[in-house]
Amino acid sequence: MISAALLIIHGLASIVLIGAITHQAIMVWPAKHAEQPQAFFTRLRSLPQPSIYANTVVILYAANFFLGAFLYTSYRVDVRPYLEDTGLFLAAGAFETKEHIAVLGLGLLPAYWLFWKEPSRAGSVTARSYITLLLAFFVWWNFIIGHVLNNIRGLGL
Amino acid sequence: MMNRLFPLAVFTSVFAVVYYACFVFSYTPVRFYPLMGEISTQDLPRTAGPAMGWFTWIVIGSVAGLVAGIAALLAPKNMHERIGAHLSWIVPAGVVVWMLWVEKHWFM
Amino acid sequence: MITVLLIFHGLLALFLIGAITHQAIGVWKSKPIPSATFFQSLVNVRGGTYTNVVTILYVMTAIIGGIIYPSYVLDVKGNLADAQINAAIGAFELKEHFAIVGLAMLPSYWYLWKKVPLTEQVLARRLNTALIALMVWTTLVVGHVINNIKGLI
Amino acid sequence: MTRPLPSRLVSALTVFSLVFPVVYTVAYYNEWALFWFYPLVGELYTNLQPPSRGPAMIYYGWIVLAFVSAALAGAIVPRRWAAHLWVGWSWIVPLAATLFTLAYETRWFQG
Repeated sequence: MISAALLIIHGLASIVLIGAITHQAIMVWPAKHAEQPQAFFTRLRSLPQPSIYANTVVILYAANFFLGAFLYTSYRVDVRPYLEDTGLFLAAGAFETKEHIAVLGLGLLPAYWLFWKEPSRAGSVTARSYITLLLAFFVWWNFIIGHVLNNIRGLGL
Repeated sequence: MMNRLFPLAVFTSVFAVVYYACFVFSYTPVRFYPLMGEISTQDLPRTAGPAMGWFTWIVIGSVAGLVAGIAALLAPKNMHERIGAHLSWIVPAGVVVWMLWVEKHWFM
Repeated sequence: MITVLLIFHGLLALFLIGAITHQAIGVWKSKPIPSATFFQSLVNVRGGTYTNVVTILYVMTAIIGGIIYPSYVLDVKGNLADAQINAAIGAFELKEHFAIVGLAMLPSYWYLWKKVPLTEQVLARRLNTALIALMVWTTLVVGHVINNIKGLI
Repeated sequence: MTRPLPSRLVSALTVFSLVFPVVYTVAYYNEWALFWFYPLVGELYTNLQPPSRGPAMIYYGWIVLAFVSAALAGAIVPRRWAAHLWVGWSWIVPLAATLFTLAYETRWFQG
Protein backbone atom coordinates (compact mmCIF):
# COMPACT_ATOMS: atom_id res chain seq x y z
CA MET A 1 0.00 0.00 0.00
CA ILE A 2 2.87 2.35 0.87
CA SER A 3 4.55 1.62 -2.44
CA ALA A 4 1.35 2.50 -4.27
CA ALA A 5 0.98 5.77 -2.34
CA LEU A 6 4.64 6.67 -2.89
CA LEU A 7 4.30 5.86 -6.58
CA ILE A 8 1.38 8.25 -6.92
CA ILE A 9 3.38 10.96 -5.14
CA HIS A 10 6.29 10.13 -7.47
CA GLY A 11 3.93 10.64 -10.40
CA LEU A 12 2.46 13.90 -9.09
CA ALA A 13 5.89 15.33 -8.22
CA SER A 14 7.03 14.50 -11.74
CA ILE A 15 4.07 16.47 -13.11
CA VAL A 16 5.32 19.64 -11.37
CA LEU A 17 8.91 18.85 -12.39
CA ILE A 18 7.97 18.29 -16.02
CA GLY A 19 6.04 21.58 -15.97
CA ALA A 20 8.96 23.58 -14.63
CA ILE A 21 11.66 22.05 -16.84
CA THR A 22 9.43 22.23 -19.93
CA HIS A 23 8.77 25.93 -19.34
CA GLN A 24 12.50 26.52 -19.02
CA ALA A 25 13.37 24.36 -22.03
CA ILE A 26 10.85 26.23 -24.21
CA MET A 27 12.40 29.53 -23.13
CA VAL A 28 15.96 28.48 -24.00
CA TRP A 29 14.90 26.89 -27.28
CA PRO A 30 16.30 29.17 -30.06
CA ALA A 31 13.34 31.15 -31.49
CA LYS A 32 13.28 31.01 -35.30
CA HIS A 33 10.74 33.73 -36.16
CA ALA A 34 8.84 36.54 -34.56
CA GLU A 35 5.53 35.41 -33.15
CA GLN A 36 2.42 37.41 -32.28
CA PRO A 37 2.74 38.70 -28.74
CA GLN A 38 -0.53 37.32 -27.34
CA ALA A 39 -0.32 33.76 -28.71
CA PHE A 40 -0.36 31.08 -25.93
CA PHE A 41 3.00 29.63 -26.94
CA THR A 42 4.57 33.05 -27.25
CA ARG A 43 3.56 33.81 -23.69
CA LEU A 44 4.96 30.43 -22.73
CA ARG A 45 8.34 31.63 -24.10
CA SER A 46 8.28 35.09 -22.66
CA LEU A 47 8.13 34.27 -18.94
CA PRO A 48 9.94 36.84 -16.79
CA GLN A 49 13.05 35.00 -15.52
CA PRO A 50 13.86 31.44 -16.53
CA SER A 51 16.46 31.26 -13.74
CA ILE A 52 13.77 31.16 -11.04
CA TYR A 53 12.95 27.64 -12.21
CA ALA A 54 16.49 26.36 -11.56
CA ASN A 55 16.20 25.83 -7.81
CA THR A 56 12.76 24.29 -8.18
CA VAL A 57 13.94 21.91 -10.89
CA VAL A 58 16.99 20.82 -8.86
CA ILE A 59 14.95 20.22 -5.70
CA LEU A 60 12.13 18.42 -7.50
CA TYR A 61 14.49 16.30 -9.60
CA ALA A 62 16.54 15.21 -6.62
CA ALA A 63 13.47 14.50 -4.46
CA ASN A 64 11.79 12.61 -7.28
CA PHE A 65 15.00 10.69 -7.99
CA PHE A 66 15.40 9.45 -4.41
CA LEU A 67 11.70 8.59 -4.21
CA GLY A 68 12.11 6.64 -7.44
CA ALA A 69 15.28 4.96 -6.16
CA PHE A 70 13.37 3.89 -3.06
CA LEU A 71 10.49 2.51 -5.15
CA TYR A 72 12.97 0.76 -7.42
CA THR A 73 13.21 -2.12 -4.94
CA SER A 74 9.50 -2.82 -5.38
CA TYR A 75 9.97 -2.70 -9.13
CA ARG A 76 12.92 -5.07 -8.87
CA VAL A 77 10.97 -7.58 -6.76
CA ASP A 78 7.43 -7.30 -8.20
CA VAL A 79 7.62 -6.00 -11.75
CA ARG A 80 10.94 -6.96 -13.36
CA PRO A 81 10.46 -10.72 -12.74
CA TYR A 82 6.93 -10.45 -14.21
CA LEU A 83 8.32 -8.73 -17.32
CA GLU A 84 10.99 -11.39 -17.78
CA ASP A 85 8.59 -14.27 -17.15
CA THR A 86 6.15 -12.91 -19.71
CA GLY A 87 8.90 -12.09 -22.23
CA LEU A 88 8.28 -8.34 -22.13
CA PHE A 89 11.98 -7.61 -22.69
CA LEU A 90 11.24 -4.37 -24.53
CA ALA A 91 9.58 -3.01 -21.40
CA ALA A 92 12.36 -4.29 -19.14
CA GLY A 93 14.98 -2.74 -21.40
CA ALA A 94 13.08 0.53 -21.57
CA PHE A 95 12.91 0.72 -17.78
CA GLU A 96 16.63 0.02 -17.59
CA THR A 97 17.28 3.09 -19.75
CA LYS A 98 15.06 5.01 -17.35
CA GLU A 99 17.19 3.88 -14.40
CA HIS A 100 20.44 4.94 -16.04
CA ILE A 101 19.15 8.18 -17.51
CA ALA A 102 17.71 9.20 -14.14
CA VAL A 103 21.19 8.85 -12.63
CA LEU A 104 22.85 10.74 -15.49
CA GLY A 105 20.36 13.54 -14.82
CA LEU A 106 21.22 13.53 -11.15
CA GLY A 107 24.88 13.99 -12.04
CA LEU A 108 23.96 16.82 -14.37
CA LEU A 109 22.19 18.86 -11.67
CA PRO A 110 25.29 20.61 -10.27
CA ALA A 111 26.35 21.90 -13.70
CA TYR A 112 22.75 22.76 -14.60
CA TRP A 113 22.35 24.76 -11.38
CA LEU A 114 25.72 26.40 -11.87
CA PHE A 115 24.93 27.64 -15.36
CA TRP A 116 21.67 29.20 -14.24
CA LYS A 117 23.25 30.80 -11.16
CA GLU A 118 26.38 32.04 -12.95
CA PRO A 119 25.06 33.30 -16.31
CA SER A 120 28.09 35.50 -16.90
CA ARG A 121 30.59 32.71 -17.60
CA ALA A 122 32.09 32.85 -21.07
CA GLY A 123 30.25 30.77 -23.64
CA SER A 124 27.80 29.54 -21.02
CA VAL A 125 24.56 30.65 -22.70
CA THR A 126 24.79 27.93 -25.35
CA ALA A 127 25.98 25.33 -22.88
CA ARG A 128 23.16 26.28 -20.51
CA SER A 129 20.60 25.86 -23.25
CA TYR A 130 21.86 22.43 -24.20
CA ILE A 131 22.11 21.27 -20.60
CA THR A 132 18.54 22.46 -19.95
CA LEU A 133 17.27 20.74 -23.07
CA LEU A 134 19.15 17.55 -22.14
CA LEU A 135 17.66 17.58 -18.64
CA ALA A 136 14.20 18.19 -20.11
CA PHE A 137 14.72 15.19 -22.41
CA PHE A 138 15.72 13.06 -19.41
CA VAL A 139 12.60 14.08 -17.49
CA TRP A 140 10.25 13.48 -20.44
CA TRP A 141 11.91 10.18 -21.34
CA ASN A 142 11.60 8.86 -17.77
CA PHE A 143 8.06 10.21 -17.36
CA ILE A 144 6.73 8.42 -20.42
CA ILE A 145 8.56 5.15 -19.76
CA GLY A 146 7.41 5.22 -16.15
CA HIS A 147 3.81 5.55 -17.26
CA VAL A 148 4.07 2.83 -19.90
CA LEU A 149 5.63 0.42 -17.38
CA ASN A 150 3.08 1.33 -14.72
CA ASN A 151 0.34 0.56 -17.21
CA ILE A 152 1.85 -2.87 -17.79
CA ARG A 153 2.16 -3.63 -14.13
CA GLY A 154 1.72 -1.52 -11.02
CA LEU A 155 3.41 -1.43 -7.64
CA GLY A 156 2.24 -2.33 -4.19
CA LEU A 157 -0.62 -4.61 -5.17
CA MET B 1 -22.93 40.33 -23.10
CA MET B 2 -24.44 38.68 -20.10
CA ASN B 3 -27.56 37.29 -21.85
CA ARG B 4 -25.69 34.30 -23.39
CA LEU B 5 -24.31 33.20 -20.04
CA PHE B 6 -27.68 32.37 -18.52
CA PRO B 7 -28.65 29.80 -21.20
CA LEU B 8 -25.17 28.27 -21.03
CA ALA B 9 -25.44 28.06 -17.25
CA VAL B 10 -28.87 26.46 -17.60
CA PHE B 11 -27.44 23.91 -20.06
CA THR B 12 -24.64 23.02 -17.66
CA SER B 13 -26.96 22.72 -14.69
CA VAL B 14 -29.68 20.69 -16.38
CA PHE B 15 -27.13 18.43 -18.02
CA ALA B 16 -25.42 17.69 -14.71
CA VAL B 17 -28.65 16.95 -12.85
CA VAL B 18 -30.28 14.86 -15.62
CA TYR B 19 -27.09 12.94 -16.40
CA TYR B 20 -26.53 11.93 -12.80
CA ALA B 21 -30.22 11.25 -12.14
CA CYS B 22 -30.14 8.76 -15.04
CA PHE B 23 -27.24 7.05 -13.34
CA VAL B 24 -28.76 7.04 -9.87
CA PHE B 25 -32.13 5.75 -11.03
CA SER B 26 -30.49 3.40 -13.56
CA TYR B 27 -32.48 4.90 -16.39
CA THR B 28 -30.70 3.25 -19.34
CA PRO B 29 -33.13 2.91 -22.25
CA VAL B 30 -30.23 1.98 -24.52
CA ARG B 31 -27.29 -0.15 -23.40
CA PHE B 32 -23.90 -0.60 -25.04
CA TYR B 33 -22.23 -4.00 -24.82
CA PRO B 34 -18.52 -3.38 -25.45
CA LEU B 35 -17.61 -7.05 -25.63
CA MET B 36 -19.95 -7.54 -28.58
CA GLY B 37 -19.72 -3.95 -29.77
CA GLU B 38 -23.52 -3.90 -29.83
CA ILE B 39 -26.22 -1.44 -28.80
CA SER B 40 -29.46 -2.83 -27.43
CA THR B 41 -32.66 -1.62 -25.80
CA GLN B 42 -33.07 -5.05 -24.20
CA ASP B 43 -31.02 -6.87 -21.58
CA LEU B 44 -28.80 -9.29 -23.45
CA PRO B 45 -27.70 -12.65 -21.94
CA ARG B 46 -24.66 -12.72 -19.64
CA THR B 47 -22.54 -14.07 -22.47
CA ALA B 48 -22.82 -10.62 -24.11
CA GLY B 49 -20.61 -9.29 -21.32
CA PRO B 50 -21.06 -6.18 -19.20
CA ALA B 51 -23.57 -3.51 -20.29
CA MET B 52 -22.63 0.21 -20.30
CA GLY B 53 -25.05 3.08 -19.79
CA TRP B 54 -22.54 5.94 -19.61
CA PHE B 55 -22.88 7.01 -23.21
CA THR B 56 -26.68 6.88 -22.95
CA TRP B 57 -26.73 9.11 -19.86
CA ILE B 58 -24.47 11.59 -21.63
CA VAL B 59 -26.84 11.76 -24.62
CA ILE B 60 -29.94 12.13 -22.42
CA GLY B 61 -28.24 14.79 -20.30
CA SER B 62 -27.13 16.68 -23.40
CA VAL B 63 -30.58 16.67 -24.99
CA ALA B 64 -32.20 17.83 -21.75
CA GLY B 65 -29.54 20.49 -21.29
CA LEU B 66 -29.96 21.77 -24.84
CA VAL B 67 -33.73 21.96 -24.58
CA ALA B 68 -33.48 23.81 -21.27
CA GLY B 69 -30.75 26.08 -22.60
CA ILE B 70 -32.83 27.05 -25.61
CA ALA B 71 -35.83 27.66 -23.37
CA ALA B 72 -33.62 29.84 -21.18
CA LEU B 73 -32.93 32.06 -24.17
CA LEU B 74 -36.57 33.03 -24.02
CA ALA B 75 -36.54 33.84 -20.32
CA PRO B 76 -37.06 37.50 -19.33
CA LYS B 77 -33.87 39.63 -19.42
CA ASN B 78 -33.81 40.65 -15.74
CA MET B 79 -33.72 36.96 -14.74
CA HIS B 80 -30.42 36.62 -16.59
CA GLU B 81 -28.73 39.31 -14.60
CA ARG B 82 -29.87 38.09 -11.21
CA ILE B 83 -29.34 34.34 -11.55
CA GLY B 84 -26.88 34.39 -14.39
CA ALA B 85 -23.31 33.42 -13.64
CA HIS B 86 -23.69 31.78 -10.24
CA LEU B 87 -26.02 29.14 -11.59
CA SER B 88 -23.07 27.91 -13.71
CA TRP B 89 -21.13 26.72 -10.67
CA ILE B 90 -23.69 26.27 -7.89
CA VAL B 91 -25.60 23.40 -9.54
CA PRO B 92 -22.51 21.47 -10.72
CA ALA B 93 -21.05 21.88 -7.24
CA GLY B 94 -24.31 20.55 -5.81
CA VAL B 95 -24.20 17.59 -8.18
CA VAL B 96 -20.61 16.88 -7.08
CA VAL B 97 -21.81 16.72 -3.47
CA TRP B 98 -24.69 14.46 -4.58
CA MET B 99 -22.14 12.20 -6.35
CA LEU B 100 -19.95 11.95 -3.29
CA TRP B 101 -23.02 11.08 -1.22
CA VAL B 102 -24.24 8.40 -3.63
CA GLU B 103 -20.80 6.86 -4.23
CA LYS B 104 -19.76 6.78 -0.58
CA HIS B 105 -20.94 3.19 -0.22
CA TRP B 106 -17.93 2.03 -2.25
CA PHE B 107 -15.64 3.37 0.41
CA MET B 108 -17.43 1.99 3.49
CA MET C 1 -3.50 0.48 -29.64
CA ILE C 2 -5.37 0.88 -26.34
CA THR C 3 -2.07 1.33 -24.52
CA VAL C 4 -1.01 4.07 -26.93
CA LEU C 5 -4.36 5.83 -26.47
CA LEU C 6 -4.06 5.53 -22.71
CA ILE C 7 -0.57 7.05 -22.66
CA PHE C 8 -1.79 9.80 -25.00
CA HIS C 9 -4.76 10.34 -22.65
CA GLY C 10 -2.28 10.70 -19.80
CA LEU C 11 -0.06 13.16 -21.66
CA LEU C 12 -3.02 15.35 -22.65
CA ALA C 13 -4.12 15.27 -19.02
CA LEU C 14 -0.63 16.39 -18.05
CA PHE C 15 -0.82 19.52 -20.21
CA LEU C 16 -4.42 20.10 -19.15
CA ILE C 17 -3.58 19.94 -15.46
CA GLY C 18 -0.69 22.36 -15.99
CA ALA C 19 -2.87 24.91 -17.76
CA ILE C 20 -5.91 24.68 -15.48
CA THR C 21 -3.77 24.75 -12.34
CA HIS C 22 -1.99 27.90 -13.52
CA GLN C 23 -5.35 29.49 -14.31
CA ALA C 24 -7.04 28.32 -11.11
CA ILE C 25 -4.20 29.78 -9.01
CA GLY C 26 -3.87 32.98 -10.99
CA VAL C 27 -7.60 33.78 -10.97
CA TRP C 28 -7.52 34.33 -7.20
CA LYS C 29 -4.83 37.01 -7.50
CA SER C 30 -6.40 40.22 -6.23
CA LYS C 31 -3.50 42.66 -6.68
CA PRO C 32 -0.40 42.86 -8.92
CA ILE C 33 2.63 41.00 -7.50
CA PRO C 34 6.24 40.73 -8.74
CA SER C 35 7.50 37.63 -10.52
CA ALA C 36 10.71 37.11 -8.55
CA THR C 37 10.22 33.55 -7.29
CA PHE C 38 8.96 30.28 -8.75
CA PHE C 39 5.73 30.48 -6.73
CA GLN C 40 5.13 34.12 -7.62
CA SER C 41 5.54 33.27 -11.29
CA LEU C 42 3.06 30.43 -10.76
CA VAL C 43 0.47 33.00 -9.61
CA ASN C 44 1.44 35.81 -11.93
CA VAL C 45 -0.26 34.53 -15.07
CA ARG C 46 -2.83 36.12 -17.40
CA GLY C 47 -5.64 33.63 -16.83
CA GLY C 48 -7.49 34.49 -20.01
CA THR C 49 -4.79 33.09 -22.27
CA TYR C 50 -5.35 29.59 -20.88
CA THR C 51 -9.06 29.36 -21.56
CA ASN C 52 -8.99 28.08 -25.12
CA VAL C 53 -6.13 25.67 -24.36
CA VAL C 54 -7.96 24.29 -21.32
CA THR C 55 -11.20 23.89 -23.28
CA ILE C 56 -9.55 22.10 -26.21
CA LEU C 57 -7.40 19.87 -24.00
CA TYR C 58 -10.34 18.97 -21.77
CA VAL C 59 -12.50 17.96 -24.72
CA MET C 60 -9.68 15.93 -26.34
CA THR C 61 -8.83 14.20 -23.05
CA ALA C 62 -12.51 13.41 -22.39
CA ILE C 63 -13.04 12.03 -25.90
CA ILE C 64 -10.02 9.72 -25.64
CA GLY C 65 -11.18 8.76 -22.18
CA GLY C 66 -14.56 7.87 -23.64
CA ILE C 67 -12.90 5.75 -26.33
CA ILE C 68 -10.82 3.72 -23.88
CA TYR C 69 -13.55 3.52 -21.23
CA PRO C 70 -15.07 0.30 -22.64
CA SER C 71 -11.64 -1.36 -22.24
CA TYR C 72 -11.72 -0.34 -18.59
CA VAL C 73 -15.16 -1.94 -18.22
CA LEU C 74 -14.01 -5.13 -19.91
CA ASP C 75 -10.44 -5.55 -18.65
CA VAL C 76 -10.14 -3.68 -15.37
CA LYS C 77 -13.49 -3.28 -13.63
CA GLY C 78 -14.09 -7.00 -13.59
CA ASN C 79 -10.69 -7.62 -12.02
CA LEU C 80 -11.32 -4.95 -9.39
CA ALA C 81 -14.68 -6.54 -8.59
CA ASP C 82 -13.19 -10.02 -8.38
CA ALA C 83 -10.46 -8.71 -6.09
CA GLN C 84 -13.16 -6.75 -4.18
CA ILE C 85 -11.19 -3.52 -4.43
CA ASN C 86 -14.45 -1.59 -4.10
CA ALA C 87 -12.85 1.73 -3.26
CA ALA C 88 -11.09 1.66 -6.62
CA ILE C 89 -14.34 0.91 -8.44
CA GLY C 90 -16.07 3.72 -6.59
CA ALA C 91 -13.23 6.11 -7.25
CA PHE C 92 -13.29 5.38 -10.96
CA GLU C 93 -17.05 5.83 -11.02
CA LEU C 94 -16.55 9.28 -9.52
CA LYS C 95 -13.93 9.94 -12.16
CA GLU C 96 -16.41 9.11 -14.93
CA HIS C 97 -19.05 11.42 -13.52
CA PHE C 98 -16.66 14.25 -12.63
CA ALA C 99 -15.19 14.19 -16.11
CA ILE C 100 -18.58 14.55 -17.78
CA VAL C 101 -19.98 17.22 -15.49
CA GLY C 102 -16.73 19.16 -15.99
CA LEU C 103 -17.18 18.80 -19.73
CA ALA C 104 -20.67 20.25 -19.45
CA MET C 105 -19.28 23.23 -17.52
CA LEU C 106 -16.95 24.23 -20.35
CA PRO C 107 -19.44 26.44 -22.29
CA SER C 108 -20.19 28.71 -19.33
CA TYR C 109 -16.56 28.56 -18.16
CA TRP C 110 -15.37 29.66 -21.60
CA TYR C 111 -18.01 32.36 -21.81
CA LEU C 112 -17.10 33.77 -18.41
CA TRP C 113 -13.43 34.07 -19.42
CA LYS C 114 -13.82 35.16 -23.02
CA LYS C 115 -17.03 37.14 -23.24
CA VAL C 116 -17.69 38.65 -19.84
CA PRO C 117 -15.33 41.54 -18.93
CA LEU C 118 -12.74 40.32 -16.42
CA THR C 119 -13.84 42.96 -13.93
CA GLU C 120 -17.36 41.46 -13.84
CA GLN C 121 -18.56 38.14 -12.35
CA VAL C 122 -15.19 37.65 -10.66
CA LEU C 123 -16.48 35.20 -8.03
CA ALA C 124 -18.39 33.12 -10.58
CA ARG C 125 -15.32 32.97 -12.81
CA ARG C 126 -13.14 31.95 -9.87
CA LEU C 127 -15.49 29.23 -8.70
CA ASN C 128 -16.11 27.88 -12.19
CA THR C 129 -12.36 27.64 -12.74
CA ALA C 130 -11.78 26.12 -9.31
CA LEU C 131 -14.46 23.49 -9.88
CA ILE C 132 -13.04 22.47 -13.24
CA ALA C 133 -9.56 22.32 -11.70
CA LEU C 134 -11.00 20.03 -8.99
CA MET C 135 -12.48 17.80 -11.67
CA VAL C 136 -9.19 17.61 -13.55
CA TRP C 137 -7.08 16.90 -10.47
CA THR C 138 -9.50 14.27 -9.14
CA THR C 139 -9.76 12.45 -12.44
CA LEU C 140 -5.99 12.51 -12.98
CA VAL C 141 -5.10 11.17 -9.54
CA VAL C 142 -7.82 8.50 -9.64
CA GLY C 143 -6.80 7.48 -13.16
CA HIS C 144 -3.20 7.21 -12.02
CA VAL C 145 -4.14 5.08 -8.98
CA ILE C 146 -6.38 2.73 -10.96
CA ASN C 147 -3.76 2.40 -13.71
CA ASN C 148 -1.26 1.39 -11.04
CA ILE C 149 -3.66 -1.32 -9.87
CA LYS C 150 -4.44 -2.65 -13.31
CA GLY C 151 -3.40 -1.26 -16.69
CA LEU C 152 -4.88 -1.41 -20.17
CA ILE C 153 -2.86 -3.75 -22.36
CA MET D 1 22.61 41.78 -8.15
CA THR D 2 23.34 38.38 -6.57
CA ARG D 3 26.97 37.84 -5.38
CA PRO D 4 29.06 35.65 -7.74
CA LEU D 5 29.64 32.10 -6.49
CA PRO D 6 33.08 31.34 -5.02
CA SER D 7 35.34 30.08 -7.79
CA ARG D 8 36.21 27.03 -5.66
CA LEU D 9 32.56 25.95 -5.74
CA VAL D 10 32.23 26.70 -9.45
CA SER D 11 35.16 24.47 -10.35
CA ALA D 12 34.09 21.69 -7.95
CA LEU D 13 30.54 21.56 -9.39
CA THR D 14 31.81 21.68 -12.96
CA VAL D 15 34.22 18.80 -12.42
CA PHE D 16 31.60 16.81 -10.47
CA SER D 17 29.13 16.93 -13.36
CA LEU D 18 31.82 15.84 -15.81
CA VAL D 19 33.18 12.92 -13.79
CA PHE D 20 29.85 11.57 -12.51
CA PRO D 21 28.37 10.39 -15.85
CA VAL D 22 31.66 8.87 -16.97
CA VAL D 23 32.22 6.84 -13.79
CA TYR D 24 28.56 5.78 -13.62
CA THR D 25 28.49 4.63 -17.24
CA VAL D 26 31.75 2.70 -16.95
CA ALA D 27 30.56 1.15 -13.67
CA TYR D 28 27.26 -0.17 -14.96
CA TYR D 29 28.78 -1.32 -18.25
CA ASN D 30 31.39 -3.36 -16.40
CA GLU D 31 28.92 -4.33 -13.66
CA TRP D 32 31.32 -3.08 -11.00
CA ALA D 33 29.58 -3.65 -7.71
CA LEU D 34 30.66 -1.83 -4.55
CA PHE D 35 27.93 -3.80 -2.87
CA TRP D 36 24.80 -5.78 -3.69
CA PHE D 37 21.45 -4.92 -2.16
CA TYR D 38 18.90 -7.73 -1.78
CA PRO D 39 15.48 -5.99 -1.62
CA LEU D 40 13.55 -9.12 -0.70
CA VAL D 41 15.46 -9.43 2.56
CA GLY D 42 16.53 -5.79 2.73
CA GLU D 43 20.21 -6.58 3.25
CA LEU D 44 23.51 -5.30 1.82
CA TYR D 45 26.42 -7.57 0.92
CA THR D 46 29.86 -7.00 -0.58
CA ASN D 47 29.69 -10.38 -2.30
CA LEU D 48 27.07 -12.27 -4.26
CA GLN D 49 24.57 -14.30 -2.22
CA PRO D 50 22.69 -17.53 -3.05
CA PRO D 51 19.51 -17.17 -5.18
CA SER D 52 17.37 -17.82 -2.10
CA ARG D 53 18.02 -14.21 -1.06
CA GLY D 54 16.03 -13.06 -4.07
CA PRO D 55 17.05 -10.62 -6.83
CA ALA D 56 20.32 -8.74 -6.32
CA MET D 57 20.55 -4.99 -7.05
CA ILE D 58 23.82 -3.30 -7.99
CA TYR D 59 22.12 -0.03 -9.01
CA TYR D 60 22.71 1.70 -5.70
CA GLY D 61 26.37 0.65 -5.78
CA TRP D 62 26.90 2.29 -9.14
CA ILE D 63 25.32 5.53 -7.91
CA VAL D 64 27.46 5.62 -4.75
CA LEU D 65 30.62 4.85 -6.75
CA ALA D 66 29.87 7.62 -9.25
CA PHE D 67 28.95 10.07 -6.51
CA VAL D 68 32.06 9.43 -4.42
CA SER D 69 34.37 9.54 -7.44
CA ALA D 70 32.83 12.76 -8.74
CA ALA D 71 32.93 14.40 -5.32
CA LEU D 72 36.59 13.45 -4.85
CA ALA D 73 37.45 14.74 -8.32
CA GLY D 74 35.61 17.97 -7.62
CA ALA D 75 37.58 18.41 -4.42
CA ILE D 76 40.97 17.45 -5.83
CA VAL D 77 41.08 19.07 -9.25
CA PRO D 78 42.81 22.49 -9.02
CA ARG D 79 40.69 25.57 -9.76
CA ARG D 80 43.06 26.82 -12.47
CA TRP D 81 42.80 23.55 -14.35
CA ALA D 82 39.02 23.43 -14.05
CA ALA D 83 38.75 27.07 -15.15
CA HIS D 84 40.39 26.20 -18.47
CA LEU D 85 37.85 23.51 -19.23
CA TRP D 86 35.68 24.34 -22.23
CA VAL D 87 32.06 24.86 -21.03
CA GLY D 88 30.80 22.74 -23.92
CA TRP D 89 32.03 19.58 -22.19
CA SER D 90 29.32 20.15 -19.57
CA TRP D 91 26.66 19.00 -22.01
CA ILE D 92 28.71 16.91 -24.44
CA VAL D 93 29.89 14.42 -21.81
CA PRO D 94 26.41 13.68 -20.36
CA LEU D 95 24.98 13.59 -23.87
CA ALA D 96 27.61 11.05 -24.90
CA ALA D 97 26.84 8.98 -21.79
CA THR D 98 23.14 9.11 -22.68
CA LEU D 99 23.71 8.01 -26.27
CA PHE D 100 25.96 5.20 -25.07
CA THR D 101 23.26 4.10 -22.60
CA LEU D 102 20.57 4.04 -25.26
CA ALA D 103 22.84 2.15 -27.63
CA TYR D 104 23.93 -0.30 -24.93
CA GLU D 105 20.35 -1.03 -23.86
CA THR D 106 19.31 -2.01 -27.36
CA ARG D 107 20.61 -5.39 -26.28
CA TRP D 108 17.16 -5.89 -24.72
CA PHE D 109 15.42 -5.34 -28.00
CA GLN D 110 17.34 -7.87 -30.06
CA GLY D 111 14.89 -10.79 -29.24
